[in-house]
Amino acid sequence: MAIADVSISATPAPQRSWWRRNQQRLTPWLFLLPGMAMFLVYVIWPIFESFWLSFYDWDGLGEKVWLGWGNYAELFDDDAFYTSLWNNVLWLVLYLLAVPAGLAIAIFLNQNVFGIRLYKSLFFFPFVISQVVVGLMFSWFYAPNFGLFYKLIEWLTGTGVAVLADPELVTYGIIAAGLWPQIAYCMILYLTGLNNVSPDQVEAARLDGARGLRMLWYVILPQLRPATFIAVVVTVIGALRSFDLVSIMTDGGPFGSSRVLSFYMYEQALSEYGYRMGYGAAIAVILFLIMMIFISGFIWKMVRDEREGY
Amino acid sequence: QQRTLKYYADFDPAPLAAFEAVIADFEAANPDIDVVLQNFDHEGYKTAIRNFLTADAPDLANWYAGNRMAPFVNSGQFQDVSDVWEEHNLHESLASAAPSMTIDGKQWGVPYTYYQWGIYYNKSVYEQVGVDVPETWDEFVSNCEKFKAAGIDCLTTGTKALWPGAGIFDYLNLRTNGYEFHMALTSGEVAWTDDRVKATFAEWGKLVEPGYITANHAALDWQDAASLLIQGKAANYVMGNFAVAVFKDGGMTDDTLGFMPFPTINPDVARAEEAPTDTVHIPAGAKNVDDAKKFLAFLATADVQTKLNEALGQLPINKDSSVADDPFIKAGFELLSTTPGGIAQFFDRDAPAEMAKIGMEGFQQFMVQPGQIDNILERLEKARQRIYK
Amino acid sequence: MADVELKNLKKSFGKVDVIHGVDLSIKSGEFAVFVGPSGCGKSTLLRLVAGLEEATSGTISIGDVDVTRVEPADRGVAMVFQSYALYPHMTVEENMGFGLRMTGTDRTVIQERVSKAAQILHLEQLLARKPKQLSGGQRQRVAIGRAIVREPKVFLFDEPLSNLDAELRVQMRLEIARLHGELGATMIYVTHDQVEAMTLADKIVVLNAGRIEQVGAPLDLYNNPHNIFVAGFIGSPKMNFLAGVVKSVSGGATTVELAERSAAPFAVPAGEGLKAGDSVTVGIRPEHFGAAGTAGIDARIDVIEHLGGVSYAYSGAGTDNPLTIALGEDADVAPGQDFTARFDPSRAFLFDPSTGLRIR
Amino acid sequence: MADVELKNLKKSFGKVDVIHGVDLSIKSGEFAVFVGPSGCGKSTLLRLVAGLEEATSGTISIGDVDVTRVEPADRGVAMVFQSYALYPHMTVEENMGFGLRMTGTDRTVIQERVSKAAQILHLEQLLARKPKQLSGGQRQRVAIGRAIVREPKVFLFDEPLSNLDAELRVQMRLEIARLHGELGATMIYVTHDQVEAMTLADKIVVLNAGRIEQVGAPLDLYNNPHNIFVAGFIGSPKMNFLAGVVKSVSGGATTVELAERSAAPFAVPAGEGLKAGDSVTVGIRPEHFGAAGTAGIDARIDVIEHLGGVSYAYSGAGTDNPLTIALGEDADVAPGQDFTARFDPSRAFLFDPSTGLRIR
Amino acid sequence: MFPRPIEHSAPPARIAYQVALPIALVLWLLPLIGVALTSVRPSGDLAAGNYFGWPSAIAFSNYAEVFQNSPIGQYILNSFRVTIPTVIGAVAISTMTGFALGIYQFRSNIPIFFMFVAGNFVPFQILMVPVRDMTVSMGLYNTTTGLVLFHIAFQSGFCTLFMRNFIRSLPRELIEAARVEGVAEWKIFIHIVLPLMRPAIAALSVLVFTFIWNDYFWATVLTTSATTQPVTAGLYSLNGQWIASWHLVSAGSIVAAMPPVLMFFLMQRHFIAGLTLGATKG
Ligand SMILES: Nc1ncnc2c1ncn2[C@@H]1O[C@H](COP(=O)(O)OP(=O)(O)OP(=O)(O)O)[C@@H](O)[C@H]1O
Ligand SMILES: Nc1ncnc2c1ncn2[C@@H]1O[C@H](COP(=O)(O)OP(=O)(O)OP(=O)(O)O)[C@@H](O)[C@H]1O
Ligand SMILES: [Mg+2]
Ligand SMILES: [Mg+2]
Repeated sequence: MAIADVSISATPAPQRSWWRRNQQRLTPWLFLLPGMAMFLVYVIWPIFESFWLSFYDWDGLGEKVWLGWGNYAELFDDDAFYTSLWNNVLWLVLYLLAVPAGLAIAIFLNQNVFGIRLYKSLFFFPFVISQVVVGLMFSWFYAPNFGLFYKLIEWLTGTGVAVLADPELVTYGIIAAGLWPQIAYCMILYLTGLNNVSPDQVEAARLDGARGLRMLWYVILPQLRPATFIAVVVTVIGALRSFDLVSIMTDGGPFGSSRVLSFYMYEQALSEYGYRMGYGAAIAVILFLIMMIFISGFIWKMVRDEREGY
Repeated sequence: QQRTLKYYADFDPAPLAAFEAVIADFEAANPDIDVVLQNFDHEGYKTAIRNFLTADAPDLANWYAGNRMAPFVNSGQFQDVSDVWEEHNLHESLASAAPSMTIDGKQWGVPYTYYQWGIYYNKSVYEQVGVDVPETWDEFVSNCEKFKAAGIDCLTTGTKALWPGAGIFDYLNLRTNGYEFHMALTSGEVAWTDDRVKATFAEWGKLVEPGYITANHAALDWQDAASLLIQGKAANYVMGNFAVAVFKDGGMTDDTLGFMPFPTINPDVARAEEAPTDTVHIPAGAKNVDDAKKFLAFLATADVQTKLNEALGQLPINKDSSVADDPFIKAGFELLSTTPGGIAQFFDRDAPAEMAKIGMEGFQQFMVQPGQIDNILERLEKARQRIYK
Repeated sequence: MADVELKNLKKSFGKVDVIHGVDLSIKSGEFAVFVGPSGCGKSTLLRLVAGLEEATSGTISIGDVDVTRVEPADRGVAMVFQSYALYPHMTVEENMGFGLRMTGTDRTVIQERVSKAAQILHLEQLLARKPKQLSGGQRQRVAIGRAIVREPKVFLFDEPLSNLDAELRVQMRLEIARLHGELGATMIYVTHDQVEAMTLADKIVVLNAGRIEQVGAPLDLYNNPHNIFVAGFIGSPKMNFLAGVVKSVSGGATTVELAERSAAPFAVPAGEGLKAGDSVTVGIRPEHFGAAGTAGIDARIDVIEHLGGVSYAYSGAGTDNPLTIALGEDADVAPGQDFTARFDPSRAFLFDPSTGLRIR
Repeated sequence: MADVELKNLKKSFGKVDVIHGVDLSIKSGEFAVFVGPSGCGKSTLLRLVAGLEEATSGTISIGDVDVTRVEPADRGVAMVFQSYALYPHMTVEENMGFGLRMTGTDRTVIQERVSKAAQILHLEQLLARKPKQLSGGQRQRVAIGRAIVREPKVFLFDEPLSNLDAELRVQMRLEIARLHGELGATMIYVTHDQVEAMTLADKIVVLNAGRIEQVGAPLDLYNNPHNIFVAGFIGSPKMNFLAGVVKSVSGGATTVELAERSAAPFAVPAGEGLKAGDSVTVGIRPEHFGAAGTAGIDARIDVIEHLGGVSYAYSGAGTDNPLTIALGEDADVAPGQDFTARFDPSRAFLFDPSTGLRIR
Repeated sequence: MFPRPIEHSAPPARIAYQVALPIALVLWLLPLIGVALTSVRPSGDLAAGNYFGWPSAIAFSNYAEVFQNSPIGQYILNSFRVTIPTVIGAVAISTMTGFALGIYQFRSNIPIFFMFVAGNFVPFQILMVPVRDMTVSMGLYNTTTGLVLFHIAFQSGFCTLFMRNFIRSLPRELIEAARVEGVAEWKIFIHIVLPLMRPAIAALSVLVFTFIWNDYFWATVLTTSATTQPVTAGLYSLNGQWIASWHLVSAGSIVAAMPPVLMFFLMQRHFIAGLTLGATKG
């Protein structure tokens, strides 16, 4: 009973300083302060500033001139804008092929044979490499006259195809380069997803006689929904942000046929011949609005999960 | 006390070496000045300059003469260096370039080199196919037919960076419509849908439609196209004289590499040439203006220009400089000093940047899709109306 | 050691009321156990006492001090979590000493207290291990040790044994009982395990949907439940509830006839306020059936479960309300057989079917 | 319905042998329960029967057909998983019909069978719900329904009730028993819950470390365990094991003196091959203590747990091997008191301490 | 496990699989292998048109040349000067924001959290002009500091999402236990949360390292000179110089790709865990 006796005297008399009473309420704000400050300054505020800038004509050097909707009016009468928009749509649609392709590779690799870990990492490789390097690799791959791809086509059909010189093919060529790392990314997501597939359900389905594709469709895919969701999200974002490859591989060419919005925006605002900041901002705003559709969807789902989850 | 001069430039490796030598000389002459040269990739520099002029200005910066420097002059990014011109009597020694350095009656930089454009050709290929060096456009085109039959690209180019295509256009237009018209066009005074412009493209079409121009040029850099000429896969190349270094690096010699002026199209038009001038400027934000001016003056001297251009393989501006003993340089000097029609800078220096960009894209597209000519010209016209307003 | 007093304590999460005004007093040194079905608010009530949730209204006092708005650390309580909540990156010793260290207690004092607690819980050998290297029972002990070290006035346990397997659970149960004896501290213990409640508690608090149904000593609740809920909740297997009708009331005893089962009317010694014709619910514990009983229910036995020591016979096994009968070892019934289950009507209970309240 | 025959069945995972040659025959319509401590191979054995694991050697036949290398779906078995393994994205109806759909059964047939199963399991109201919207017991029912729909020859259950709370467990246990009666199918059921084993099984298979320890009817195992393992495993609370020494053997009875507890020597009616001075382990079930016993053990009672119907007294509660004594309701002992626990020596068991085998 | 483990299949299938694996890998990595081979081809081979044949020699000298004749060493150094502070800054900041958002329940918790998440998904082109102006006016244009500050700020969106979700997955009881023991909130952060976050910190660090190392866009927008440009932007410049010198371009590419690749192989477990944790939980 000695212990209990000590206890009363040993417990310090409650000190209710102001800080002590409020620390639970104040602590989160103190911890949030640096992150929020930087994020507001560098991310949130610039978004609004871009909106505002998009109503001006400004070359980045001189005075800003109020244009109202002028930039937008011009944009909607700009062939290059429509080319970029169309290419963005192409990117969006074709880039999504990364999702099934990633799934296919993931399924192919989801085995337990000797050395499979190494194979998985090597398959994942393209994602770790910078897009700049990927772009250079594919430029080399596509290079007219001696590129591996050119040679391959030449060997198959007799005449090589210079993908990056062909206005019809160039976007597809760049997207293919972009797919390479993106497939790797989706593959990893699916590999982890497959890892978490409930073995019980698979076994139950085996007892139920589901096999192969039917197993995949009816039992596995529904369980992979979270992985699929995130794969789609990152792929869509990747497609809309695509800039590096276009810049590296073609600089938007030939004659602007591989431009996408993000590249066109940069070209207009900061490149050698550009410096139309307001016009660039207007393009960025359009891009932002397109992305907003997806962001809202994502947030909506998160809010829902958050409600259910916690 | 040691002072530094920050100098941003965009030299390729060979000119870089030449310039480093010049800088060494300058430093030797001015032991208290330390020149820090920051070299950029040639293409990247064109983007970078916009950024560093406003943000992180050096004391000296390379750029180009003519309309190309206009935006920076107009927005006050380059300093007026008329005093240097006055003090060192550059109006006389650099007279030939003075007009292209002058805006609003003031001078905004110092030119140190220029070089001719024209057609470089592979002599062995000409021999192999058995054709003569053409004088007129018709001869040129008919040669092309023979080259094509031999599986050789008659005219090569690499338009990945767009500007090589502009060289072809400039010459076609100069030969078809003449210098005055060309300058009017690039300064936005003539509609792109003008019949005379169409005439120029019609001449061009004579090469494009039969496929005399290297296919896939849109994916090639100009150096790639140069290799084609070196390897004998192509016969002619419309290029500036700076390309000679590349041809020679690739193994060509004075015996195999030939140079000819662009052939005559319309004999009624006076021969005009294209010779871009490279310049050095003092940005408005420069911190060490005095020494920068010293450097400009130094760069303008006859000796320096002689030495520099000997290494560059190009032509000095200073009339007292001597021209190197090199057949191509001599040919260029000959060509330019006898030009009756006038000397253009280059499409992307004569036209404002935005127009240049759209125009060069149009040229590239024309060489890929000649059928789109009407669309292209309409687009250019629309751009012209917007840009020059 | 301290009294714990809850007065009209209420708690809502957003719009959902979870605790609807609880009044409860736990005496110093008492072992109180909260039981009740899942979601009834046991944990919430405990966390209110700990200060981990803020009361919506009402007061909590510990040792005569109103602590309703006091920080958890200053209430003089210690809590043992269901998940143990051991800090995985600290050794056992560090785990136990952490709280004291952070509040600036002297190093030697910490060491002393930790080693004393370790001794009490037989943890001396494990002080240098990390939680990962401990078995479930050992982890549980460390969690308790961490509480002991702080020498709290009140110990709070939230289902501390539910992650242990059956055998260990018995062992730790005995250990906690011993500890309570040794420390003599006030303890409040949440469980949904009947056996734990029955065996550990000085006082069981039966909660249902955020309200206290009954408070009392274990056998008190078993023998004298206030209502159908408590009667059904305490005791295993569950008490049988049979619908009945009052035939007559006389001399403090009520003669009841069953409504859905055939049985001779029998007299139950209770009947306050009843009159003939009233519906009642008769409660009979399975273990109160026996050959010596004076009343009997005729039932067809569907299933018999032999558990070795005891067997249970079920009548109406498929229905919602089967009759469960504990059989002595000697009983000789077979499934499918008709059988008269004898019981002692004086041990039966009567409840009001509408309010669920016990009729005494 | 079909016989299930396992012949010298072995299974290794890599180098680890998990099942060491099991011979077992389960008759058509029989309810067999596998019990044993965690990790003993119960699930593995069941999964071997299901075809979810491939046998390393030995054969499995179901209804006289050797199915050792047959795909799970073609063995005519259905399995109910501990986790239920319902497809979360399908409704109850789709879940139940999925197996038939995969085998290309006619749509109307599926519907018919599903609704029949739903009826049997009272799931009619829930057919359109997703598993998430069901309670634990309902999910369990759906899992069983999914098995029923396939009309298998053999039902396999792997701890189907272990995720349910106590009350539901009792209910579902009765339900499974009823189902077995109704369908008359062969069922194999894995559990670690004694009560389930005792109550459901026609035949209990006690496994230990990949070997069968004993096979028999529940009461058979309770009353007649072959060895210490089975004796300790069956029955709750666990049988008390006391070290003893043989004093004399005569007339089929052995007089034993306890080694660590004080008790007058008593005679146990067994003793094959024993002689005076041999060590034996004496097993006495807690519930076999009682006032009427002719022998007695002197013990100091540390803790008493009152569970309502029954109370247990523990002697040596802190030690590894406490003595557990079930007390009748009338017993009047208090903790700390010395007490002579009387028991009937004829119900005690003797075991060989070295081999663990029962001495008869 | 899906698909069926191949070791349960017949031997021919097993062998076929084992054979298919390397073939698939080679096809998959064809561009990479091609570039790797090209990077050790002597320049003579390329001039002679020997692009695919057996290299006439293994020319590691290409790598030496890359380092000697170009500022790639400087570029790589710049990359480190950008990447390392960014990793430290972003991880530090997001550990704090993640803690605040993951542990405390206050009314604006969810809106703030979604602000970070949404900001993380914004097409960053919309930030370009204002961020560039801001950097210019702060005098940080063409400095690694300017780039680092922006990267930290922008990454803190993703990192906060990641950290917050990770902290959420920690048992709340650990924090509550500490609170009952009277531990101050910031001490809870230091002594309980931080140690438990170690795996997340490792994972996030590797991830952010890769992201930042590979960033090209912002490097282009915010830096211009070889003294500050990271290797991605530098490589683009060099590509302009090395036209037709594919052996150099290849060697340069391989050099530039090396650090993140090494990082990936050294910290593979963390990397993949991070990727999927940050992602799938979102
Ligand atoms: N943080 C919370 N927010 C909203 N509702 C809550 C919260 N915590 C508990 N509840 C709700 O309060 C009710 C009581 O919860 P509590 O955890 O106290 O139950 P319990 O009796 O401990 O149950 P169990 O035996 O399952 O642990 C439940 O309905 C629960 O859903
Ligand atoms: N896939 C596997 N790989 C390796 N070992 C396994 C595998 N499955 C089971 N084991 C091992 O086989 C032994 C028996 O496992 P099994 O799951 O059959 O035990 P169990 O009796 O069902 O136990 P529990 O009651 O815990 O479910 C265990 O030691 C287990 O570790
Ligand atoms: Mg609870
Ligand atoms: Mg198991």
